[in-house]
Amino acid sequence: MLLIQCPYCGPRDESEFDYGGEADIVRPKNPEKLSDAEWADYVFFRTNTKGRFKERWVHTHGCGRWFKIVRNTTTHEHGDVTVFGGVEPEAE
Amino acid sequence: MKPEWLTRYFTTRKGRGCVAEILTPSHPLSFPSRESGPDAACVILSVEPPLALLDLRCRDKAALNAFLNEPTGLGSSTVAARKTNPKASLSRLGPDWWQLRCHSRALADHLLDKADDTLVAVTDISDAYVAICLSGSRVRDVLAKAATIDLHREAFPVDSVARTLLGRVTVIVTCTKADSGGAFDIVVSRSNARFLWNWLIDAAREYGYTLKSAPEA
Amino acid sequence: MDGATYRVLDGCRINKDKPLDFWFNGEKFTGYAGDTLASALLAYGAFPVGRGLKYHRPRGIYTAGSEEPNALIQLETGGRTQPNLRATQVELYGNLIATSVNAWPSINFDLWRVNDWLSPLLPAGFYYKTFMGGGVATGRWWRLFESSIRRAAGFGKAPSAPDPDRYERMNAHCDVLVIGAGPAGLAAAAAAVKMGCRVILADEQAQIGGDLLADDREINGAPALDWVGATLKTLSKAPDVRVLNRTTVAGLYDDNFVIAVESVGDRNGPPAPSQLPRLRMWRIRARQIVLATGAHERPYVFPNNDVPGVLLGHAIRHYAGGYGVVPGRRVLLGTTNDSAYRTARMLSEAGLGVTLADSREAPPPSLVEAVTRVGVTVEVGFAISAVRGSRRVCGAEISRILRDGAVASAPRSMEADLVGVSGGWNPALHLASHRGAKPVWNETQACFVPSNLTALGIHAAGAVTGVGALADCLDQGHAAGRAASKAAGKIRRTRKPVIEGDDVADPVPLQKIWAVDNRQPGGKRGKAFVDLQNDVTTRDIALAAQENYRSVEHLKRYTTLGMGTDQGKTSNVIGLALMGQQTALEPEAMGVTTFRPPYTPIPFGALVGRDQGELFDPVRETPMFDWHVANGAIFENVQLWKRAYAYLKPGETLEQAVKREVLAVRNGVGIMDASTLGKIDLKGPDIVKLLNMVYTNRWDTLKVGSARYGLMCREDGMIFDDGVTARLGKDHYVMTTTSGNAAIVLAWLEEWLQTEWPDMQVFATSITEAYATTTVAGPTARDLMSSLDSDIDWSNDAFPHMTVRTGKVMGVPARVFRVSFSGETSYEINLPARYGMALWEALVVRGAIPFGTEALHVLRAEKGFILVGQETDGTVTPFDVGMGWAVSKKKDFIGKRSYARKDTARQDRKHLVGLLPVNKSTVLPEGGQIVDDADQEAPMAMLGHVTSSYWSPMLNSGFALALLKNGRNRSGDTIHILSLDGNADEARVVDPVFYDKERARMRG
Amino acid sequence: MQRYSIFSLARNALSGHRNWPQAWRSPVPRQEYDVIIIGGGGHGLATAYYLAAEHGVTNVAVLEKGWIGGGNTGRNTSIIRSNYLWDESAAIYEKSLKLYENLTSVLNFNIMLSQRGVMNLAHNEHDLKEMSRRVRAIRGNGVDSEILTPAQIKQLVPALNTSKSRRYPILGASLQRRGGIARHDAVAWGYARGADAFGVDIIQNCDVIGIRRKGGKVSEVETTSGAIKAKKVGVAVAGHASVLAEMAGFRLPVDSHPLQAMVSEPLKPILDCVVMSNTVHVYVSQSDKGELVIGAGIDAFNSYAQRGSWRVIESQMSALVELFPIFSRVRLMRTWGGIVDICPDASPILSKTPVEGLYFNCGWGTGGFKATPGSGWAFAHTIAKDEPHPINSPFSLDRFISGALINEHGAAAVAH
Repeated sequence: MLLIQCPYCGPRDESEFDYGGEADIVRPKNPEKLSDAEWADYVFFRTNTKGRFKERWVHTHGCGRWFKIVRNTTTHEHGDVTVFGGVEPEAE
Repeated sequence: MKPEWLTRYFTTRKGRGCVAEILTPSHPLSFPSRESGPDAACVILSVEPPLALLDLRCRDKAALNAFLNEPTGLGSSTVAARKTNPKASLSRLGPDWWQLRCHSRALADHLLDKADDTLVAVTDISDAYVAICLSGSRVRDVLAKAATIDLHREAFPVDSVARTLLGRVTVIVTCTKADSGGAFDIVVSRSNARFLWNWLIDAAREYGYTLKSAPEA
Repeated sequence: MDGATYRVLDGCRINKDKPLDFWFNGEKFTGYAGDTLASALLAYGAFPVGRGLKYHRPRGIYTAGSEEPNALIQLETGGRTQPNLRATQVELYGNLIATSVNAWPSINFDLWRVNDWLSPLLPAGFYYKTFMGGGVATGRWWRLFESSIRRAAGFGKAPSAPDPDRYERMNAHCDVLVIGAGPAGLAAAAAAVKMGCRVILADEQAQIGGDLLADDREINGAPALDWVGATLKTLSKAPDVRVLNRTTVAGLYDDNFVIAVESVGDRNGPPAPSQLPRLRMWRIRARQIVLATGAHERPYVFPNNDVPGVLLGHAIRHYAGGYGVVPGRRVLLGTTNDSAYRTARMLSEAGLGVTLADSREAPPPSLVEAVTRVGVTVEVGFAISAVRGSRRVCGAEISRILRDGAVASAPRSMEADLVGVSGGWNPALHLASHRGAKPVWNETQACFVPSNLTALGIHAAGAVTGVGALADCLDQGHAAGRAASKAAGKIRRTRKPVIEGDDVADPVPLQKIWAVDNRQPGGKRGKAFVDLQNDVTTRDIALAAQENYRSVEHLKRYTTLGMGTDQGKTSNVIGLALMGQQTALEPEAMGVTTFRPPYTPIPFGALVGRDQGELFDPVRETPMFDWHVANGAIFENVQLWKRAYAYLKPGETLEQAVKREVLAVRNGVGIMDASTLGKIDLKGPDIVKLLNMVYTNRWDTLKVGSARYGLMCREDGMIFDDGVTARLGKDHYVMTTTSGNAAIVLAWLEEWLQTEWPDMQVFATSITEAYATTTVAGPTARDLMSSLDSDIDWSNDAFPHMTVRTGKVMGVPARVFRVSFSGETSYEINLPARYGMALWEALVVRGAIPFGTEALHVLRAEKGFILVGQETDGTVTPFDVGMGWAVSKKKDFIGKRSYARKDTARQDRKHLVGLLPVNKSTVLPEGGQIVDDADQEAPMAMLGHVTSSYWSPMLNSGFALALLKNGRNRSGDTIHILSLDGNADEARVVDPVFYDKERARMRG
Repeated sequence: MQRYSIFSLARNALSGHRNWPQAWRSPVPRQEYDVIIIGGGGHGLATAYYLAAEHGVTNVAVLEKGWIGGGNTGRNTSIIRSNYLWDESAAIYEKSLKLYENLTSVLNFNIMLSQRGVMNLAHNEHDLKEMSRRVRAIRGNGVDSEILTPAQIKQLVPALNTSKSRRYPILGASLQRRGGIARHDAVAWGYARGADAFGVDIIQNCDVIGIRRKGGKVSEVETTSGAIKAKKVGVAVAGHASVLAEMAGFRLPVDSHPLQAMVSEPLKPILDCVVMSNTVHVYVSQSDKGELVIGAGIDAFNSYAQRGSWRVIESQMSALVELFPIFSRVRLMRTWGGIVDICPDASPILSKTPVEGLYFNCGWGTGGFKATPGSGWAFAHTIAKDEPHPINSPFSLDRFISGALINEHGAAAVAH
């Protein structure tokens, strides 16, 4: 049961978070210029890495913020917490 | 036909016959006080009067301080903790999210009126939540039956605030007193209030509990 | 039974002043407080207490702990019965009732023993090779035999009544969790406490001390139990230490999350005192863990080794030292290592005849001398090669043994009624492997040991690392305690205490023997059991190798080795080593099967805790809930909400109530509790930019005081929610969502705002529960609203359809939206939740008729309004439901690009249509599949399905909404709807709006 | 291949069972094969078997990185059913069920198929409507399915709590009588033995680390036991599909998740059919050895660790005891996990790929075991003919580009 390091609330039990899947998938700027295959690549296709994997979590039952961590999908070791733009984490 | 699964402590209010001109408020947790369990002082549960609660969202700390300082005397804080004084108490829940509990309705209304000329998004959520108080020698054990955060007196001292899960209900827990087992304020959404109240009583059965009488609804 | 004649010593665990009577298989016995059911039974001798799974041969108690394969019993009866408990783990209490399992008609006379005689026909995996006849519909044979196989298998019975006991969960946090309170664990806990840590020490036994409880060990020259007592006292005085005995640590998960089950109310027998839980499930988050779980003794295998009276050597010592019980007079101990000598000395000093067969050529001279001095006969270089007897041991055979366990001499017959076998030690490293770490093979100790897991915050100490000496256990324990404290961030200078154990001066390593193969002429033939519970013999392992089921996992699954309730704690290593001998692979290369939680079985109730019955799931109630309950409401579950489905007047059926409610809204005025609909408060300058991205239509032109309907889609273009959003101020909007999606839509907005458009200045706050919402709908709704004391102008000009007004209603600040799902003139009054009940009662008193969700669904369906989740199922676009008008051509929005894809753009997708049954009185079945030809062969060409179907009091006919392939172009066609009894209903395709097509009433 | 039967069992008993042949050989891999199947689970072995049995292609190797049947085939809850909503799903799962019904005699290996019925419970209005639609669509596709009242449910499963006053009362259920359970290991071993008898080489402990292409066409597979050439390569590696796709230079619409399952201690017969519930999220059946076999949903996060979080076990257990209060004192014996590959529409991919001669069979998610024979049969056809069979053409990789998804998630459980 993961103990996830929320950048704003500190370490919290996995049950307080929801999973956001692969990180750094950016919505294309003008979708109408994309081919169907390129659009499908954004909507459906994923890397699904075996090993160190950058993923998104949201602290649903805590501060409600989204953030990213890097987790090894074979050992579940995790760290390297980074936040999205807009709001900086204060020093605890 | 009352569904059997409903074993609630509630007073049923049949449609009263009067043609009331002015509406009167009601509270989900209104019922008489009762002692029960071998040692009634282990866990004391009581209900706070209806809240005057404002949800504050703001990314500009200066704007928030400006908005709050004069009327409440409280400034924003960076640490997940509560600042309190006789007028109000301010809890930080997230990097751009606070909740202000005014100890008077007038203060809340005053701030709501001032809301338009500030960068702070002020929303009245007074009726969305109900506050329950727990104290007594075994209160930390009762909460630990469902809270996964560490409530040890060193890990969660007075004025600590945490929005977290109590079992499957999202709550905001605040430590209000440290001595004799500690005292905690639990803010829960109105629709879950009765379920959580029953859950807390069931959790306290093992130790013994007292229900304090509800405030004037 | 006659007296407990085998209670020959004073055990340190039992209290002879407190005798306890109990019943086993209907006979009365007596034991003492502190006894386990097993020790109390053994006081009457080693008689059969169970039967093997396959051959149903009689089986006796074999071990003294959680690794017990044989002594499974059914405890108590009725609602409190528990199947498959191990007698070695049941603490004795007064009036305990236990019965043997898996034998018919009785434990001493079991008809299923016929399988033992048929055993040549029942090798491992025989069931894969037979029961295959029966022609095409094969399995006829199998079905015939399956029921008898199911009855023969299965050990205990499930309870027949619900469980009367309570269970609790408790979360806990600590710096250092020490698992196992033997010498190593106690030393570790003491060290961690001295370093100022919050410590939890857990042990599955009732008494603390682990192996030290087995005999007369000494620490620092004094009895070991004195050191145990002193250590416990220092732990109890420390502030943040919790000592949990009778607590089995069952699972170890990521980031050192540990689950452990404590027996609380269970200890002095059912019923547990009413408030106390029977069991408490501890959910511990430990910064660091010290694994001091010790090791399980393993046997070596020889023919007929399953006879009651054959036990593990160390178990005999535990029963003698701990409970004062030696279930035999003439004892034969077979060993491959030093640990059996202390047992031999203890038994001989107690006056029993003891023979010790040590398979090694040169055992330690000091040990041999110490035991021969007290009368033990030592047979050097010999091993047990067979046991005689069926229900009791009545003799054995020993043979000279070569290095690899092969027999080198004719067997010598031995007088014995109790046999102890000690083949070596398997570290109890299961918990360390729960996080995926593979154990490593230690050749000198001939066992698997945990790999170094300090990086994961797990420090192993004591017998679990393969060490045997008491001094090593104490040193490793202390070192692990300090290392764990440092890793947990608690650094304090402390002095290392002086602790010495009374170990052997000249230890000799064990001899690796897995099985003694007794093919010598005159040697006793017989099955040699590797897994005593699942009846897996050495022959079965040879067969698995022969048929190429050679991997350790194939061996386990083909022979069921280690798949019993003991999970192969005494058999796995021997099994894989014997397979290794067949395939010329060392145990290191064979590897082990995966150790999985739980370490020992846990009752389901302990996992559930109090999440049962009324507390199974939260119940969300609206502010007017009490009124609905008191006034005949039937409820439906909508996510966690309870929503009034309909209000039944006394004597009314559901259909009559719904019809009455529908007519009340169409002809008069009805009120509905809409508080469960999601309401999201939006503030900030960029709200329009957000709405334009999440909704399919444009929002730039919405004026303050106006409202607009919106469809929300995912990136695949499919509808997932809808609702009305109103503008209350320049930068202040309120968005409503369906009840089920309230949290999902708020999360959807937050996800996009935070991860994709962080510079968009919008704050979204849920106000769903801050406001009670009452819908007032019907032709006389305006009159009712006007009758209320309010400063709002209710006239149609001042307050037209799709607008919002704020003001006071009966003295309370309110927001009122003119939106209509019923198709009538309709107001949604939102006021602070505390006033919801009072307003509702005031409206009822003024003659408004409460209506439920079912009536609302008839009303909206008559209007052809879709219901997200019923007309849509995640595969429906706005165009499919005829709402192309709501899809902006110009702006981009989430999902728009998907509409240009080949399959999404095709014209013959399934479209929303109305259906009127040809026979007006039929209500078409919801979910009914639509076909053109009702007589075609299956699989039939199905063209769509009925999404909503009701009786319309206004049309006086059944009517339905449906999704039909190419439906938009099939208006007027007649189609068929299949029914479950084979025939079909006929219906005509019509426009989906059945009532008030011009929407005049709504705008009136 | 020596036939298995009661007679061969008796005959071999006389010689102490020392003459049974190997169930399958462990040959040294050859330099080249016509077809290489990567993945020695149920789907891979079935594909090899049907390539030989149906299409006469026997110069085939099955490469398995560990031991055959060691992946999801050996970790599922062994449930078999074909009660799927969409026509395309119903077709392939029904084909699978029909193949299962004769598999024991076809493979001459008892897979212990027990068609004891699969029951799906409904607990609220939304469930009842969803159930009605599913049962009618299933019947329209010629598959057996019926609707039960609470009284009929109680009669079939006495251990179930059908009282009205529960938090989520049981309002009704659908039942597929031909559904049931089978011994999962036996399915893998039966196909392995059958394929081996046709001359297929089953190579265990042989991990594929590279897929070579020449001119856009697959040419060679690189393994821990050296390189092996092949004209066609079929990939059936379930949770590792993305890893193999990456070797071939393209991505898949797949995420791999832990799927946990657990068993109780063995009990005397107490549950005679498979009971499933979405709202009170759990499903359970009783194995022939007496264990209650329990499962529910996946862990939310991506993982290849074959284990998941404890809270998933806790919530499954609360759901199980809510449905069966008498099981509260039965004990949990073992929990474990597999790696399931989930597509956005919860339907499989049985398709050609951008690389010529390379075919992928994945995306079965939590429904792989029940699909084993049908998947192997269709995949064999696709490889042999270099063209998908009509039964699996809808499950192409391109459907994610055209938008023709087959959404078996059903209505996104949204209540009005």
